[in-house]
Amino acid sequence: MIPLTHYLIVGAALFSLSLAGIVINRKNLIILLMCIELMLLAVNMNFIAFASFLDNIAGEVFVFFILTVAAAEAAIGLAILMVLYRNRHTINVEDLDLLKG
Amino acid sequence: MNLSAQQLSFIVILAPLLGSLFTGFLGKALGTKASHRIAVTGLGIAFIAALFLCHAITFGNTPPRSFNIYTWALSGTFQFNIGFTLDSLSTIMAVLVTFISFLVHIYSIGYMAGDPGYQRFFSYISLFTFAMLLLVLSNNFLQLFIGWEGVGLVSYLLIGFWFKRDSANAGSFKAFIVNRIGDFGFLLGIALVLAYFGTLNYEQVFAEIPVLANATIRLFPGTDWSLITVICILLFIGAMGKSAQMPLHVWLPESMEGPTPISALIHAATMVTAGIFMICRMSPLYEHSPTALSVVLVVGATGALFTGLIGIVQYDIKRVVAYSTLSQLGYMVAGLGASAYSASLFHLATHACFKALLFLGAGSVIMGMHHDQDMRNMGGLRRYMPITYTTFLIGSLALAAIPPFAGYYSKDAIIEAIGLTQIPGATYAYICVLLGAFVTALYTFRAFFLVFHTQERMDEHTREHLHESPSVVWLPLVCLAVPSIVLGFLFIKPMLYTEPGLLGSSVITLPAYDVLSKMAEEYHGIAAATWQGLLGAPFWLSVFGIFCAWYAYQKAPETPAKLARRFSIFYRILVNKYGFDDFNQTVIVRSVRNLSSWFYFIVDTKCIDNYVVNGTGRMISFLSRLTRQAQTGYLYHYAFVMILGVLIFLCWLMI
Amino acid sequence: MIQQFIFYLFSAMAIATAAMVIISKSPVRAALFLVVTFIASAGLWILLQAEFLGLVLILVYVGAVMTLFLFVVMMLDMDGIELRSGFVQYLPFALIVLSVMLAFIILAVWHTSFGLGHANPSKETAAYNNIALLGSVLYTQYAYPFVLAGALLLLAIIAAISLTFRGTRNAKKQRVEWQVSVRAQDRLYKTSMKNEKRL
Amino acid sequence: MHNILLSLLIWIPIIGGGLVLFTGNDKNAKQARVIGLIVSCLTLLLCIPLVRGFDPHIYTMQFRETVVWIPAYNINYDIGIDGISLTLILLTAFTTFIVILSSWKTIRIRVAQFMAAFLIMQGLMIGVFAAIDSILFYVFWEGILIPMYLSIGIWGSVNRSYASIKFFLYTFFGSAIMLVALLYLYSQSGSFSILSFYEVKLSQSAQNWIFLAFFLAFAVKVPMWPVHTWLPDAHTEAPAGGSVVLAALMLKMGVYGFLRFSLPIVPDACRSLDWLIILLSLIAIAYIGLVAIAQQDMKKLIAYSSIAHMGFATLGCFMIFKIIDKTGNLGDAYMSLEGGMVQMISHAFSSGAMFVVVGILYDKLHTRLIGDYGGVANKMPILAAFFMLFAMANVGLPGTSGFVGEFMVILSGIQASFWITFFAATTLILSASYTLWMYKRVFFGKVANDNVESLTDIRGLDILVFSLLGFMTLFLGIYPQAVLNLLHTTIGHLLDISTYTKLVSL
Repeated sequence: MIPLTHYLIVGAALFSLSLAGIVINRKNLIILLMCIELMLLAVNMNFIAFASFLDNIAGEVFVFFILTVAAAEAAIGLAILMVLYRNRHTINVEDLDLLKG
Repeated sequence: MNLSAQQLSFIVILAPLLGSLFTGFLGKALGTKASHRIAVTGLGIAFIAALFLCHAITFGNTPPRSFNIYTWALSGTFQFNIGFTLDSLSTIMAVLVTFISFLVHIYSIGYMAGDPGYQRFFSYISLFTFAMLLLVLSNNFLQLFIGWEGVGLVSYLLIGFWFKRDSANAGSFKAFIVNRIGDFGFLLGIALVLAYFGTLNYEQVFAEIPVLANATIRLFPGTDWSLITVICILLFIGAMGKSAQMPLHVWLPESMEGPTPISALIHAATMVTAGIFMICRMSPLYEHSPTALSVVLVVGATGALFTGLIGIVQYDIKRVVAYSTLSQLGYMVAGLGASAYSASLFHLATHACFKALLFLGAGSVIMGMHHDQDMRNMGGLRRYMPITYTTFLIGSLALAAIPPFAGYYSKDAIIEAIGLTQIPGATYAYICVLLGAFVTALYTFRAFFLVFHTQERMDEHTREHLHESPSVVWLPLVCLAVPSIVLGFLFIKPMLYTEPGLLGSSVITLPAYDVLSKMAEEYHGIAAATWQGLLGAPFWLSVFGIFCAWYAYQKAPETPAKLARRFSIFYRILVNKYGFDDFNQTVIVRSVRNLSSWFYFIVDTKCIDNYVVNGTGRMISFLSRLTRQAQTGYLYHYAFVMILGVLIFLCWLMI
Repeated sequence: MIQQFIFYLFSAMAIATAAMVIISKSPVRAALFLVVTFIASAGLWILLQAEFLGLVLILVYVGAVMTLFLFVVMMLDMDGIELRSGFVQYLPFALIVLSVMLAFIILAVWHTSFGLGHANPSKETAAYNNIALLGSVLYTQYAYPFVLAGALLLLAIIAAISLTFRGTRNAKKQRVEWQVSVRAQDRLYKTSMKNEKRL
Repeated sequence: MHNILLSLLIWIPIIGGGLVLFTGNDKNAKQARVIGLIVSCLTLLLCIPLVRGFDPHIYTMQFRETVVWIPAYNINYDIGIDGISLTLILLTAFTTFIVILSSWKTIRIRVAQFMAAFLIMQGLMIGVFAAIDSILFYVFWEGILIPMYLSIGIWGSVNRSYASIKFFLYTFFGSAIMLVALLYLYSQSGSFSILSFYEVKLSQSAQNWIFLAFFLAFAVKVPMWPVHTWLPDAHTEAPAGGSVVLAALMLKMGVYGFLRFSLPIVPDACRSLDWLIILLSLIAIAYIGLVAIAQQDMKKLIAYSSIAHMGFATLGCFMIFKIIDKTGNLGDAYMSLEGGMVQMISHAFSSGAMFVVVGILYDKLHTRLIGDYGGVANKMPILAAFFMLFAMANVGLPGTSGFVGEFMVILSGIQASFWITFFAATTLILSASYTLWMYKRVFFGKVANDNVESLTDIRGLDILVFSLLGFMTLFLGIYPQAVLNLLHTTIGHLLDISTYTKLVSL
């Protein structure tokens, strides 16, 4: 029997990796988006593990909704990326500083 | 006549007000003739009613009374009423005011003819009469103050009547401000009265005096002053402003920028005597404060001598008369200081007549001279203006206190009273008023000789048009000349030496200061008094003054210039009026202006507005400029900070 | 025993591919590695008896979302764009973040099992049906959120389309507002022309 | 109708303002003016039953209306009036009427919006004076900022944006802190009703903090030195109507706040900190009076004189403790508070009228600088006569309304301390100096230049406006008892609760 902790550590590893990914990939917007997907996956992992061990289906319902939102987010995020690329001909994060104060 | 005293008093006070309102609001529609008719009628009615009133109260057997008309304000424990007091003091003043005002109204018909502000002028002087009557008839301090400021307002308006002239505007402004400085003290005095007596009603205040006679007040730590003294001196500051005592006298000479009838009515006969009247009214208070009496005496005597001296070097005919007014007011105030209230009031009445006469006479001369007021351009006018000449001479003799003219009796009584009084400062005051008698005669007859005798110095054009003034102008002169002659010997006995006098119980003198009763003991009829006067020092000083004037200006006209060269320092001091004007202008006015611009530009604009208020705004925008550096706009910076935050949060959770 | 094996296999796969996602040079390869991560995670989820979600993860994520990622990566012409510079520069920091994060979480979960450490999921009976259970909750208790989720997806579709749609070119269509607001002088106007010279 | 009279007074102008907006652009300016006038007349007429129905002999709130608004926080739509509110409501209705008449010709752009702004402002202002629930009060209080901000920002002169922002930030800053105090009081009393605040017991330090919070809010509004600098700018830039409302009403809100909140809610703090307000009031009177002398701009000068005159109102409100300490008699303190109230009302007439006059001159010559005028009395004698009346009221001449308040405050001040009176009485000299010096430079003398030469005198409507204002000025000066009657019982009650300690007894 695999204890809960193991699942949680897998989740933690995925989460930490995605975090590190965000730090490393300061240029490529697409990989940043992927890292976010990975982060959500790590969260989902924890949800499902707890749902299973607590024998509470609500955790899985949560994951269901998170998947929905993540899908929507990915779709819109990519759409924005497309528009951005069309307008500015780059997806280099360092060129995107319109918010500079 | 079956009118009660109360109804009469209403008529007295409302008739001028109605006249003023009619001419003021409907003047344009009514036209000049109807306007002055309304105003003069109003004043005539008021004068007649005042005569009846005075007759009933002072000579008749109607008892003096005080009554309230309506409650002005009621606030907590304090009640303020509008009401009248009808006693001999107030009714005599009312008669005096309406009489002079009536004559000035008539005179103005001629003097102001053709002026674009004709109706306005009549409205103002009627309004003035109303305010003055309000002051005089009041039975409480509030109404006294209302009238007090009211006459100040009309005086301001009338001095600046010809508002196109800058000098008139400056004069009116100055008059108002200086009066306000006096009122500042006056109001403080009233406030103290209210705080300690709990009421502003004269009767109640006077009834309380014995209780509070020894009360003290601590204004500075460690000093206890007598309450009554403080009140009296504060009230006297008000009187100094209104009655132009040194050093608040500076406005009166400049008030001569107003039309001459105004100078006669307001700045000689009535308004400036309000201070005298007020102190008479407050005699129960003043009698309890020898210190205040001393102050009054010394200030008055100083003014009597030193302002008179300035009159000697003036060339503007109106200014000469103005300085003589200052000097005579000094006499009256000094008389009050000596507790000779009746004498001062007597002098007030006679002075009102002969000074109004002199002013109106001067006005007549000025009209003849086509509004030239410089005496150096006059001379020899007696040939052209005989009536003016005669009346002016009567006025001058009255002013110089030559018996049997009115001025002699009243002024002599004051001088004698000062000589008799024992309070501190009496000796100084006595010397001042004695010398003042000489000075008075000197400047009066200097003006008289310069204007009416000596050779003719006016230009050809003026000379051709010189003629006697119209009847509306000389008629009041004659009307005033009569009391200037007879008022003195007719009234000296009932006024001063009868017990109780004409003023009856309206003025109160403590036995310790009662100089008049001492004088009454030595009074043996009018003839004796006149004869005695001829032997006294004041008379001979006056005669000597007249002689000097005759010698210096008629006989040997080069003398004044010689003397001026010889005593150039004194001459310059006199020409500069002891430097009061310069002092006010350079020190007070300038420092107030500098202070105010310093406050405005440095403290308000720069410190508060620029540094604190806008500084806060600048500070915020500076800080935001700093903090916006953090907003690089790079996604990974935000992400990085987020991660950092998560890590810190985790650390915090774990440790 | 087999469960342990499967667990460690899929865990290792997920972690390794996740690491590859973040260090791979080309986005295409990153996307492909991410696909593998998802598949491995799905395996883990199935191990936890969340069969439905595991399948959804594969179908939706691998099938749809990651495909979308790949399409986008290919549609953008990313040649000649230096996107990986600074890798070495940021690596140490990434490692620190990674290790600190990991250390903290492991520290947090290692000693405690939330009282569930040895709880034996008791639903391993043959009758257990994850889909039915999920469905019965989703359509009853969470009906409104479910509908909302649907609406959200619809919104995402519309948003994505309207963001990227640039309008059809060369399409002929009516402009009603122009037609309505036309005035007579727009339709017909007189102009003066020079007379032609007679030949 | 009596039971909804107050609501009508609040909402008729606000709804009327909305209606005016519907007349739209300036093509219908005439309609906008007429509707505005009708609405303001209507509110003025509604004041008649208000006064007739008001019983001056009881101190409880009258015309009370209570409707539950937000039950969760115990917030109610709770309105009612006492003597203090009543006089200020009457003043509001009258002033708005005057403003609409005086803006009849001078406002030519966005007339509808202008009328709407001022009508809405009137409704909100009446709301402020009638509110018993503190949140309702706060809503009205802050609501006024919007139309005022707009009226300065849209119809103001050159530097209007600076002035309007300054005005907004200043006043908003103060009232935000007041909200904190209100919330604290709510936590203590469990209700937002001001009357329940009166009952709540508070420790000295809590009272001090609440006092300071209220003080900031109200001192900015009054305004007191040194938070006064928004007023000259706002006055200078505002249109004439805006200046009138600012001077006549908005400043009164500050003093009203002191009377409604500070004195009854934190009496012990007021007692221990009264020296602060007395000091600042005296600074306002003497220092601001001096500052006014240095002004070159007519509106600024009047604005500074407003500050100086409001100093009397605050002085009157806070001298009561010193007076009672000194004389030990509650009755002696009436005059101080009532003097402050009368000063507020009279100041509305005199300075409001002076702003109207300057507005008329500005409308013709487009300058407010004193130096650009001179000899106006030659060309505009009627205006000059009216202005003289109002200037004299400003100077505090007896017989005009300006005298009454100053006189009462000065006279009661001496019961507290001679020196308070001494400095307060400097206004006699200072107000005369700045007012009459300005009068002299603007109206007297020869016609200064061609622009002045081109002036024509006021007519018709303006004369009506000035006659109304002049009548009020004189009436109040000759018979102030008319107002004092309304105030007396309320002031007495206020004195009672202000002198009753609220410290928690241990």
